[in-house]
Amino acid sequence: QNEQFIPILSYRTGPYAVNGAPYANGVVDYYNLINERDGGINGVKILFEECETAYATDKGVECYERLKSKGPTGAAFINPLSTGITFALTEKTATDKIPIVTMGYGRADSKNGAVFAYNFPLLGTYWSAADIAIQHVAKELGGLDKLKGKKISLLYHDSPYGKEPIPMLQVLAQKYGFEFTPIPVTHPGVEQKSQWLAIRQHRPDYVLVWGWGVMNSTAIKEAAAVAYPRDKMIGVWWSGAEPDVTPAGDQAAGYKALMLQHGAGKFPVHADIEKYIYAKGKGSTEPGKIGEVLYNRGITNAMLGVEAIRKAQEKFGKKPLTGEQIRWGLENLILTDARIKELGFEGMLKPVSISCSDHEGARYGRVQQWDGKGWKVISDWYTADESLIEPLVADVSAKYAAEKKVTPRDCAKET
Amino acid sequence: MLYRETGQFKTTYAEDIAIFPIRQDRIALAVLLGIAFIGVPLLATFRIWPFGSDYLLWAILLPFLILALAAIGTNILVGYCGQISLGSGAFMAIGAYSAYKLATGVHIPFAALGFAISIPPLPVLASILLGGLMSAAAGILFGIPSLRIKGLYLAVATLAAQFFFDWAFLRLPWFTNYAPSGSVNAPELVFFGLVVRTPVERYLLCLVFVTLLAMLAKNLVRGNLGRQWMAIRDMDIAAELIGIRPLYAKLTAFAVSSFIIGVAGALWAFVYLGSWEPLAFSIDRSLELLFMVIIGGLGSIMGSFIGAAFILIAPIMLNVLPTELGLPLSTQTITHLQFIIFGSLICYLLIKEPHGFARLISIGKEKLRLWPFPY
Amino acid sequence: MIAFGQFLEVLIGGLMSGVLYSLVALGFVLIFKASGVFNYAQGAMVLLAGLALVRALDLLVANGFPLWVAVVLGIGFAAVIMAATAWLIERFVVGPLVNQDALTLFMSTIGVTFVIEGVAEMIFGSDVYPLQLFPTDAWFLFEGLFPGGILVNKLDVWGALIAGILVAGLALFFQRTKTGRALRAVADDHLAAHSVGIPISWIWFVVWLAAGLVALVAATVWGTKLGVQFSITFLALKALPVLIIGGLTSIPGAIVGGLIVGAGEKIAEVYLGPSIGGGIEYWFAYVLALAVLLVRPQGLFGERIIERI
Amino acid sequence: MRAPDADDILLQVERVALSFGGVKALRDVSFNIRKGEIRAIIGPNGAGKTSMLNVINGFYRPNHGAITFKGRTRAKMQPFEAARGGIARTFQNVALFKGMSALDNIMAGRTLKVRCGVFWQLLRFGPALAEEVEHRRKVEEIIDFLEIEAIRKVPVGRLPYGLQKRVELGRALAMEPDLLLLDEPMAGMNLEEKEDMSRFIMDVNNHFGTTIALIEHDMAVVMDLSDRVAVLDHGVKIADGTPDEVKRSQTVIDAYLGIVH
Amino acid sequence: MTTEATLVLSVNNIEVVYDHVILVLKGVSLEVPQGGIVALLGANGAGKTTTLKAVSNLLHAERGAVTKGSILFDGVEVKSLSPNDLVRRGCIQVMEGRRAFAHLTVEENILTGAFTRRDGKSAIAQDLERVYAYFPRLKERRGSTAGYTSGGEQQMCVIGRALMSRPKMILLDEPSMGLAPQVVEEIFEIVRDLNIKEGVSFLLAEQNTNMALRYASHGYILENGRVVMDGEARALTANEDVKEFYLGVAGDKRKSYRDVKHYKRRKRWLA
Ligand SMILES: Nc1ncnc2c1ncn2[C@@H]1O[C@H](COP(=O)(O)OP(=O)(O)OP(=O)(O)O)[C@@H](O)[C@H]1O
Ligand SMILES: Nc1ncnc2c1ncn2[C@@H]1O[C@H](COP(=O)(O)OP(=O)(O)OP(=O)(O)O)[C@@H](O)[C@H]1O
Ligand SMILES: [Mg+2]
Ligand SMILES: [Mg+2]
Repeated sequence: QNEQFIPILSYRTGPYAVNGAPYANGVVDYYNLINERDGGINGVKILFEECETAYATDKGVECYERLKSKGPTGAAFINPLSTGITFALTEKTATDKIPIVTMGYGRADSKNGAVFAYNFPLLGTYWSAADIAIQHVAKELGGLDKLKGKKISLLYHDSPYGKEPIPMLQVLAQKYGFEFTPIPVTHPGVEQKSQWLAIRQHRPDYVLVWGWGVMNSTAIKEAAAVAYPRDKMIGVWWSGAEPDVTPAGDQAAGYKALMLQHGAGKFPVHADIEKYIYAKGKGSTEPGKIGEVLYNRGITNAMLGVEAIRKAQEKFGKKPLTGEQIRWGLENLILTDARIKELGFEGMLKPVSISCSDHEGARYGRVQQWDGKGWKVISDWYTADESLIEPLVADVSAKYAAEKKVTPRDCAKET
Repeated sequence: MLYRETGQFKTTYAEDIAIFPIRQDRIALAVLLGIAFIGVPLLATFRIWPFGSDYLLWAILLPFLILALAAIGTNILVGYCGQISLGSGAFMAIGAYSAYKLATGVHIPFAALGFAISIPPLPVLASILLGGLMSAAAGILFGIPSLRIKGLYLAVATLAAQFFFDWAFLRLPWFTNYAPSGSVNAPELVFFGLVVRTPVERYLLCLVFVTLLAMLAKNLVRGNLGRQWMAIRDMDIAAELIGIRPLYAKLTAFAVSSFIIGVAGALWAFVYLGSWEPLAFSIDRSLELLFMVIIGGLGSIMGSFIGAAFILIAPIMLNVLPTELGLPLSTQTITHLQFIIFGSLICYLLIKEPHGFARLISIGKEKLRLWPFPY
Repeated sequence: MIAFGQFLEVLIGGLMSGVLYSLVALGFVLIFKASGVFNYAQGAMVLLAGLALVRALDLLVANGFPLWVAVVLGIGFAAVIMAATAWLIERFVVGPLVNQDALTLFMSTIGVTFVIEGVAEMIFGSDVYPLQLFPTDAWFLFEGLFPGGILVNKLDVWGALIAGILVAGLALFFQRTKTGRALRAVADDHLAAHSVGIPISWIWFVVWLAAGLVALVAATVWGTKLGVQFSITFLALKALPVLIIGGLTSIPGAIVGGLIVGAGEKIAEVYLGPSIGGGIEYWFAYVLALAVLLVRPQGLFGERIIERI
Repeated sequence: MRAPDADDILLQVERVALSFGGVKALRDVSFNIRKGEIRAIIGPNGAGKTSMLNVINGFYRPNHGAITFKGRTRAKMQPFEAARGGIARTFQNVALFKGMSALDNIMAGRTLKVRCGVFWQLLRFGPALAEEVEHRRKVEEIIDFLEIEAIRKVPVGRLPYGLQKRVELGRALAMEPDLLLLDEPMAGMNLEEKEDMSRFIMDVNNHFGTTIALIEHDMAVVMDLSDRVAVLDHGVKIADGTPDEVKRSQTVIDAYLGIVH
Repeated sequence: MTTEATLVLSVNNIEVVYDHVILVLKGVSLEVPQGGIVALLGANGAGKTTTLKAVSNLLHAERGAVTKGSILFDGVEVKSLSPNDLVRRGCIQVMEGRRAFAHLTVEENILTGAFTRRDGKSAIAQDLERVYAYFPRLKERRGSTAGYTSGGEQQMCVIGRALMSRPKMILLDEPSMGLAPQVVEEIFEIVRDLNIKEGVSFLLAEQNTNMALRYASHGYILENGRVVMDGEARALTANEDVKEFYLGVAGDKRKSYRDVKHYKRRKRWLA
């Protein structure tokens, strides 16, 4: 059996299905592409299975247990696609020696690979996102010093996901002297009237939106209802896809959101997907939806996983590998511009370089704006401010290590 | 012929009021306990089918045991005392968070008064039991309205507890030791110097808890207190007129039930989840528990086990089956089908036997007794 | 002055959004009044009705029908779907469960919820479908008096109007007609109702159909507000406190309950919320309901609970 | 045998009035029950008989009036007080605990006699077990006495009406009451069963010395069993005396009996 | 007994099982002729109520089922009809245990009995007055919530409710229970009245054997789910066993309840 098993935790039903489905489609299509076009990763076919979590933590845990030892070598890695599930699995995956790859979500402190040997919050944590958002606000205002005395609110999904950026924003508020108000929205977020009435009275200069699923479009609609300018709202990269704005119709025009490097649109890799998958009728979505934001995130995520396996094969041989071996692959993964171009992701992704001490690998972001029909990139690249994030990461991850009796690795000695 | 009590004479009342007055039942129970305590751990240690991987232990047996315990607690309140509650999830949460606080050390500063209450971290076992007690205390508090509010009105009113505690554990950072994400981690499970870590150890730990508490619960419901509860359930006015105090009966039911649910909650958090957020104890959990006791059988301890098994396993089976059979269905379709079939199954069971599996079994036994005659 | 204007705005907004919950609560009341069944599936029925409507509409518009024709046909189609649902539920679920206790019936409707959710999404899809039957922008009243004016959402006003009309009609029906009386009899004692020749199956079909149509109305309003999508099912949980404050058996109670809950929770959230962490409206509504029940165990307008030996 | 003592009054009800909205269920009714007697209360439907019993054991609170039980005078009874003081009753519409077996129903009647705390009940060991067995023995005596051995373990919801009434009597007896209030114990029984029931009532009265208040519409039973009869009509006591006196009273014949029995 | 053509109701050898295992009726047959009054007698638990419920098709709601035999009402198999059809066709049951609709007023309760009628408001109003004439007590309490009325008032209410449907046949389950003696007399007078004037047939489960046999034309005695004796009412009244066990006349003088010395060894015809 020359197959590498990869589990896919997805949610295509429940309140968050609208966002979960396009993402999962991207992932599935990319794995299929590798199998169809390349005959697998260096000849090792990818075997994958989806398991529905409905964004519920307990179902996610069950899925993980169900799939973790499938295939000849067990799960290569796991993408829970939910910060809640990530928290629940962090300890388990470390014992089972299966990497947990959380691209653009998950626990921000797990960037510290010395403590979190198996967590990989690739391409950006919420702390990076918070910093990038504030950088953009500052740029619109005309400089970081202009932040002083401004009011910035965070409208967030009341779950570990929504709460993650708060400590970082508090740090930033202190540093730049703006007034920061967190405003929770109860899951799933269909009812935000009082939050928006409060916002109308409080009149913040900017509202950051850390929503998911129906919460995003409801926020935009309620903002319109209280006449809060949409272009003063900045969503995180999980609040900046098509399903978040289309239900709000014209009212969404002007709304801004961060980009996890990529946005919507088609790139060379999409051409391959259309050619090898959709032309053969094996696609998992309607062709019209290829290139949507969350679809693109799905293929990006899948690609990073595949490249990590490829990297690990360099060291351990071209055969199905264990989670532990793939962790090495992840930890030594370096994607240069050239390699990214080769893979067909040019323009979607900046170089990535993961190491023992930095499991994030890259901290870039841009801002896009919905013009009523499509997403337009409106900013240049930002890089999250390492000097602010690093102390926080060190602090929180040290606490975790103490609580869980984890002895941090010495990254200097890792190869 | 197999299931007859003929020839088994009881000569004392004590014999007649034993847990299982019929010999066949006693044997069955002994076999079951034997398998649970010895068989399963052995198979799991030597990784013999079906325990080749941890899946069965981790994802089925462990949650089954803990949820069965919670279902017993729910059954005491709903099934025995007739107080419909949609707040069981909240009481699990209270157990879990109290145990967490106690195990990590409690510190309540009364800044204004110039002193602070500090309790050093307690051992895990003490934390779990005290967590249960905290839950019992909250249960008593939220049970007080039941003296006035009845039936479905009470059910909706218990949602106040559910949503209040959901909120409290989410929003009051003190409960989560100021964890930025609001997600907390269980302490290391040390019991009298032994560390519980592997699935088998966890399983045995839960099994001990469940067996002990189930026995105690069974004792209670068979005794005078149990009869008081059932009297209140069946006709509270008449119960009062024969000298049962509704206050006492209802609040003890709330207390005992919440205690058991609280312990189950603490186990769920510490032993099963390891790391959790309030969503783990949401209204869905409450409904799930209610389903377990109704499908299993109101007013039946054994029913709670069967109900828990059914409600836990049926959806998983429905979800796994199409993949195992290799049916070319998308996950989406499978999940929708799972919903449809599971919902239908529940309706079907309720129609077939509104009193749940426990009644089905007792009818079955009655049939066995009459066998081979139809009535 | 500003503070008062803001308070007024929150109050009005709260009252209005409470009435929107009443739309969902009404469906519960109908069924409870007529059968003693606490219908958890009401939220799912709103989803089903909304999906049927919006998908039919999309299809019709795509095929070149003028909008008003499409709307009429779409509503007709959704109504047919709701009728079929009512028939199936009566025939296969609550019908066979006649004479069982309230808890069993309640649980069976949760089973029904699963089935409806599964079927609805399987047939009509699980995306978000925008619906725009009512205006959603806002009026700003008294701009002269208060800076910024007092915001009143047009959709809320529409919702309130519709709810008012529904309530008046349904209340008349229950109090004044023979069928209304029969419905209340059925709720009291299924078996005795059988014995005097009340055709329970037919009555239940009618009531579930009525609840289905109320769900359809709720779906037009809520669909406009949220887009038709799965999360609509969560409305059921928001409608419950409304329901028990008004009393499970009272149709006007649903409106009054809505007003109380809406105003109460919004004011609490805006004025109390920030000081204790926010997000309190969910439980606040329930605590409000609990407080009302402690004073009147049958809700404000519910039928007295009979205790007699 | 039974020696009702004319001066030994167990319960005295004085000028009790009770109304519900416009309905006056009781208007200034006074009467007493002597220790050891069988006291019948009769009257047309809706006369207020059941309401009277409800007042006596505290389920209704009278608008005014006084109740003296065992020498203590109160404006109203508390249900729990009444039960503890030794008042037990059966109900007109059987009020058994439907989900429990006949045995458990009767055992529940012994709640007030239970001494062991929750802790011992939890362990069901030692004193708790001994006590449980002791209660069970007492209850079995009652079961024997009422001849319901065969249905011990049947859930009472399934029992036919007549047997339910008997179980209910058993539950009341299990309380070992001083005063037993019976509300139409023989409704829905045929002659044979009425005879049995009469026998039980007299035996309870004889053996245990229990005082009994009895509501019944079967005049033969009332006249044969009771020592004294009180007659209510529209909430007013219209006659009180020995069966013979009552039987001959013209007011009673007009209001209730119709013909002379 | 009578020829097929004139039977309103014939029950042929039915078996009833509750909960799939509890066999209650073991082959009961009985017939009610057009315009007859048939009494069904028997001890507690004999199966009288069960028989009536089998006829009115209310069994399935209590998890019971007729597993054998057939029941014909007016020549139609009852199994194929719903309880509502049966009432429409003129067969109504008065259930035992005073099942009034607790939340409805007395008058609303009585009016629900007219649910199946289609002959207009005035006819119904007329019948309502008739019921009030039968039971003046109900008129006094017409506006009260039925759940709070006295036991006897509820019983009258339930009987009155059944009369409102203008039935061809009434299944009366213990109508006299809990009623004052003169009301009992009245009830039986009403029965006779309806029977003679309107030709309504009755199947009467009753414990007051004396009364029942006085008014009935036929009687059946049930025991343990079997018919152990049947015949003309007069013949039954004359039967020595019936006399002793059901009528309470030993020899010719009624015994006093006080003189019942020991529990009687019941005589059973079967079982
Ligand atoms: N729902 C039920 N489930 C199980 N058994 C039942 C049920 N209803 C009645 N029975 C049994 O059926 C038998 C006959 O009961 P039924 O009520 O028909 O008697 P009955 O002759 O009407 O008695 P009574 O004069 O006391 O009313 C009884 O033994 C009873 O236990
Ligand atoms: N809780 C109550 N609310 C309103 N009215 C009541 C209540 N209880 C009793 N009544 C009324 O008081 C009157 C007396 O009722 P009660 O039950 O005492 O009569 P009873 O003498 O027992 O009659 P029966 O022989 O019919 O049982 C009745 O008219 C009844 O309707
Ligand atoms: Mg009475
Ligand atoms: Mg009967």
